Amino acid sequence: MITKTKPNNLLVTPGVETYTLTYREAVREAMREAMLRDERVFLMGEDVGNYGGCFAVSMGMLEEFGPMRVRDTPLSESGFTGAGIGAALNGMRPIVEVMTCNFSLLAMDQIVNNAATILHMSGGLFNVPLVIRTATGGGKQLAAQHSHSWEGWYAHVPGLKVIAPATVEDARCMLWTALEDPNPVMIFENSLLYNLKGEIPVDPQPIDIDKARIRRYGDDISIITFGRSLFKVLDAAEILAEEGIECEVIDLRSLRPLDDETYIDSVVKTNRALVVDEGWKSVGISAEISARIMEQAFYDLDMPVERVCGVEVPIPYAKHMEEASLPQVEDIAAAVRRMVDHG
Amino acid sequence: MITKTKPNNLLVTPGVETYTLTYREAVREAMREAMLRDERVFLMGEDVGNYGGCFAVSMGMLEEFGPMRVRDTPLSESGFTGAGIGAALNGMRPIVEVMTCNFSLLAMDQIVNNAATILHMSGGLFNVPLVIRTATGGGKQLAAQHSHSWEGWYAHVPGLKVIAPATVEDARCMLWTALEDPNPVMIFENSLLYNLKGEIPVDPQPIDIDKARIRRYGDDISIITFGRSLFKVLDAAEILAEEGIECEVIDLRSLRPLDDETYIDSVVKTNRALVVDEGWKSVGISAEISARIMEQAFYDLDMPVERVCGVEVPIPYAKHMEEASLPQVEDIAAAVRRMVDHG
Amino acid sequence: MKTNLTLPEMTVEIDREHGLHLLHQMLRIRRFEEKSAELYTQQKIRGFLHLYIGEEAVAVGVMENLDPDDNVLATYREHGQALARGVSMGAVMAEMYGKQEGCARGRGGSMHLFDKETRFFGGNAIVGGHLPLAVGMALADKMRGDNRVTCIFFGDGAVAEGEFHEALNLSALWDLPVLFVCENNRYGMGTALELSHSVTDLAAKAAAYGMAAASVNGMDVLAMHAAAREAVTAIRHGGSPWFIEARTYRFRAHSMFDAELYREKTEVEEWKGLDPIQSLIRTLKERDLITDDDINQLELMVGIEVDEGVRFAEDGTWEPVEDLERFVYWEEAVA
Amino acid sequence: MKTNLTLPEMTVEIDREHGLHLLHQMLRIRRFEEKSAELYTQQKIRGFLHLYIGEEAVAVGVMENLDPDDNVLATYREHGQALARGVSMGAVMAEMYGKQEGCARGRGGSMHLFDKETRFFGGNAIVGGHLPLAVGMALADKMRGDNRVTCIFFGDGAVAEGEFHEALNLSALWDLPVLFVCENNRYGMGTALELSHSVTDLAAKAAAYGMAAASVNGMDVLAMHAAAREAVTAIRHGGSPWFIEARTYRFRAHSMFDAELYREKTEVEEWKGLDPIQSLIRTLKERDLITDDDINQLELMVGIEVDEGVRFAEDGTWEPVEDLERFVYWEEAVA
Ligand SMILES: Cc1ncc(C[n+]2csc(CCOP(=O)(O)OP(=O)(O)O)c2C)c(N)n1
Ligand SMILES: Cc1ncc(C[n+]2csc(CCOP(=O)(O)OP(=O)(O)O)c2C)c(N)n1
Ligand SMILES: [Mg+2]
Ligand SMILES: [Mg+2]
Repeated sequence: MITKTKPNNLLVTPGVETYTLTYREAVREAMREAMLRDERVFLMGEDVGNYGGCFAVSMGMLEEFGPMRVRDTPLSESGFTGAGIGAALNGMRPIVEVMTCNFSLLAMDQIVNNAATILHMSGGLFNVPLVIRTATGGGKQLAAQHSHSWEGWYAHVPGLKVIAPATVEDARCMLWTALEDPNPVMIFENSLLYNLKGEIPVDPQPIDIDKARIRRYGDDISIITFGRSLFKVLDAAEILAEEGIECEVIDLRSLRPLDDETYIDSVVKTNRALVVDEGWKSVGISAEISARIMEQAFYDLDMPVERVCGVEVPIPYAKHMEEASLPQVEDIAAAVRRMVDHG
Repeated sequence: MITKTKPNNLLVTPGVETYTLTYREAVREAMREAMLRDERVFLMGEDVGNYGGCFAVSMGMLEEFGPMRVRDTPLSESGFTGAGIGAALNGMRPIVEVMTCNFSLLAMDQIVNNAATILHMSGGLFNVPLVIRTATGGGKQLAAQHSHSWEGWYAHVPGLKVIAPATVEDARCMLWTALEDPNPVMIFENSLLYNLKGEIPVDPQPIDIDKARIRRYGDDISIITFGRSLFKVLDAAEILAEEGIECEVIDLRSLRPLDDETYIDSVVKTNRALVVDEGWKSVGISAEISARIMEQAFYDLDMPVERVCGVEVPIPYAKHMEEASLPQVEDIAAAVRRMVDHG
Repeated sequence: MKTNLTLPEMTVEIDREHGLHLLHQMLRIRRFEEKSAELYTQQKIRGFLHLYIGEEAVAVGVMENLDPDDNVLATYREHGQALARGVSMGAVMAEMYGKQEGCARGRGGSMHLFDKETRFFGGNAIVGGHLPLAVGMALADKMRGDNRVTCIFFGDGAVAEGEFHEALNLSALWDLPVLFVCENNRYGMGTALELSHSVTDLAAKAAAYGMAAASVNGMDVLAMHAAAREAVTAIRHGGSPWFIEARTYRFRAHSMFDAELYREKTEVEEWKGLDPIQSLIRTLKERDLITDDDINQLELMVGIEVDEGVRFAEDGTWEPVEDLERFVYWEEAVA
Repeated sequence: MKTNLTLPEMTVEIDREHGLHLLHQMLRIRRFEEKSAELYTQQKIRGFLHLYIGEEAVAVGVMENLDPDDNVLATYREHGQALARGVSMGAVMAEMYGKQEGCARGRGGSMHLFDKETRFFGGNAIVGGHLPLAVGMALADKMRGDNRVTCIFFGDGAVAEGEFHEALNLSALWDLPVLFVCENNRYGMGTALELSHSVTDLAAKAAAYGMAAASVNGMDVLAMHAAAREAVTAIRHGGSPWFIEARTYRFRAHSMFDAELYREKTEVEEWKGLDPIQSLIRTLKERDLITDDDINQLELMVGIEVDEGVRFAEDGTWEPVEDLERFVYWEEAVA
């Protein structure tokens, strides 16, 4: 049995000296560091340069690194994502920014049929050390062509790695690991997190991109989530703790590969599991987690695994409707209460 | 308890007069009938006309219906799929053929961000009565850019209907229903089924596209599958029957919506479930089936639901490696034996 | 096949009535959008709001030439098109409020205006993603023998997308009645034309498809009107597509979140000197077709229409949350 | 900017040695593919097999001008490119057998030949899907200051894909050292050029991107060689991309499953009269550069090479099934 630490365990390495910055700044710092460290690294995407990035993530980087390495692209998602793959094949370490993951559907063929496939198709000859960064998630009233979460979907595809940093430290420290990875890595940044403030070590070190993290310890139920939903889950856990229900909160961090060990161990301990994902439920990452718990911890379950996910509609514009379409703190808390009451 | 009928229950309406034709002919007949019946119907895609269709499905149709209604397109998957959506919005009933579903990734934005979304985004004003037909599946040594199965993936997307006819009768009779459906319907035809011979009624009637079918009755285990895997499962069931294991075989037919009732009822009866899908396992349709059984029939399960799926690799060219990457009859039988032995 | 219009500015024939009408249409868009910007800061309107201010001559000049039965598609910067097309101001405003009286029931918002009566097919927010739709809509009309024109608006940025290439080729190959209107406002978000296209003469691209094309002064509603008239007439009679590049400029930021770091204030000021509304007023006055009184009269009318639109939106109701899962699939019986 | 070469046929300077070399290369491809077709009917080779027979002059003429360090990308119809580039015949044949001694370990097959030593980056079977890769490869070289050319082969059909548009624009916009070689064999599978493109002069499309372009007789290896030399020289010195449209023809079916309903036998016969191998032989003989003996000698060498290739493939071994899940992710330590 793991001993409890402070409730919200957002830092990977507790005890080190830290300072505060935003998620946005963390991503920028991570990119700056990478560009300073390795001249093979460059950033390419729509409006990353002169505009400063659609979400102001790369603000100032054009001035610092020049137009060769901070490269505004035309609106050509398939073209510049494919160009990123080509540059990676030819020895560079590109960071391709796809403004939001909704637009990545235009580059789907490049990502799936090239980036994920070439290493295998070439019998192991040519790898694609590409990082794709893209904003994901709803909640800004941007309606059905700008609000969806595709990270769970991409996790279906062998050859890709898919990560979803939720904390500022992860945003700061997973990028370097992703860039060092010899495989294509997609990083999904929930756009509502960019303003989030958090602590990171004064001397940030690269951290793994394939391990889940327990963000809060508890014995009554395991809640498995990632990305922005992590914070909703932590808020729900806080409320529930006051009611005497202790949730163990697992932040998946990586959706492909999945770190089975961490969440399975937790479920074996708590005997109950809830998966929370703002993406659509059917054939989503929540289904996979549920199926794996079925396969690996069936006999430890006191009751069926449940899922709180995005409602299966294209996300509507109106605020109240959009909110209703996404998992909210109260939905999560209600599900947990129901489950814990249950037995 | 359902009484047993003949083991392989491939016909929807048993007892009617039938004749034999191939799956390929069935699809062609279905398209011909639709074009004769409704002048809004037309066929559009790469090589559907002068070439006769990549898989010879539309052979002869150009001669019969002329180049206006049997329309060879340039290599422009996004363009002509989007054109199909536009034509559907404007009152036609297009059948867009995407040669293989691997190429549909080039049209992903059109399918997801337009076809699946416009009805909702327009607040219910404009629907998209489009049928997309596409070949799916591995097994022909076509390697990693021509062999994958994407039907389960598309089943993630609200707004789409996704069907996978396995039998000749379904191939013949589901198309008309799909064309009458006011929503975008994707039909996945496993290319290894085109030569399959089967019976269909002499007077074929449109049949539903949202119900699963029990293709074989049995009490020991429910095997849930669809498409070409159905026949592997039926073969396995035959072998197992000789060993005294009676499998109930469910052909999903529709992957979105899923007909929960049919397979859940079966699992409630047999208390064991195996899902077989030649697509990749993680975040696939097999995960969703497993998760739904978890949610709806947990207390009826004698043991965890298992999955026999495509191995998570881009499909290799070499015959022995490709075979190893796809679920085979013996893999299915072995899984069932293990599960039934278990308790 | 290529016709290059480049009409001499403001020399097109115009009478008082038509002049007033064009001015009215442009003012409706301008004042509506100014009000929208205000309401955005009050958080009545949320999400993305892309203003058309400065570009009004394009939508107004083109739309004049379309029949009620023609098809129109536009981008996320489409208040101008929607209003010029005849979608009611109240319905558009209510949509941006997210009210169920909105033209897309509050599901679409500013970027997704739709209207059945005026055959306004969105409000599309995937840049270039609506281009293939236009091909198909025109194909449907051609197959049925309906003599409609499909008119599609898109930006200079969209020209770089693969969908542009595929859609232009398909429509030229199949001789489809499409009017492609490229609103070249010199920037795609913060990316200048020169950073997006190796050839910045966008009308020249139509030659690769053998399509008739013209570059037009998009700050001049009379020029836009005349060019579109020629194009629409040709399309309606010949059936082949046309491409119009409207050279224009957006006076405001790309959306409400834009520090405008990518362009000089002086450039913006220069273009503001070409304001299509002021230009038209100048021309009409020079030709003694209108007076200041006329303008005041128009402003008054427009003011009332905007106010009424806002009131309609304010009075609108919220769609019940229970309806959330509607409109994912069609509810009615088979057509 | 556009240069139209259209060289007078077969007038290019040539000496005996070079002539023999070009002939040898084309014969290697021809005989290798004839053997492959035979092995396909024997089911030694499976999957799709797309033959290049008739088009050999294109790959051979172009490849002559590339340095060993340049990058090459090709389609699924790429035996010719692989062999001309120097990938060993045995490795290619073993690949098509599915043996682990194949140049892609048997994982790729005929459509996915890869080779590290010769910088042969596939063997790509999504039509047009490799075009963006070429852009990125050239970008990498440009950023590092490596003076490499990236040479990419693709068909006339690929020109309709959006990726063509995006890749041509990007490479011209960014001034990248890419040689685009469009193998215009007049059909994309069964779809004739006229049914694919509203403008069938494909070299004319390069103008939309301001790219230097030439249409070349793709049945004439000397013309191909000369045109590619000019292009490669220009690219290597100026850094800007070039587009060559090679007008050619495939003598065989699209793949092994093709009833060829879409073209007339007489058309095929006419083009066979332009056989690039026979044409070169004629020219070399007319100029008294070679004799029948030379040809026999070459055929003998090629026959031996093909036989050895087949033997290598036959002697190859099957990758153990236990290795199935390898090469999904990179196994070695971080680069
Ligand atoms: C496919 C896609 N990529 C990126 C975006 C984000 N985006 C929205 S508008 C825009 C600029 C489009 O420029 P342009 O086509 O010139 O139209 P304008 O906004 O200038 O009217 C961008 C990059 C998007 N909506 N869709
Ligand atoms: C994106 C995509 N669509 C369709 C196909 C199927 N297909 C393979 S080759 C081919 C024709 C390509 O024609 P072209 O580019 O002219 O090359 P060629 O085969 O004539 O050398 C088609 C349609 C494919 N492989 N990829
Ligand atoms: Mg613009
Ligand atoms: Mg061709």
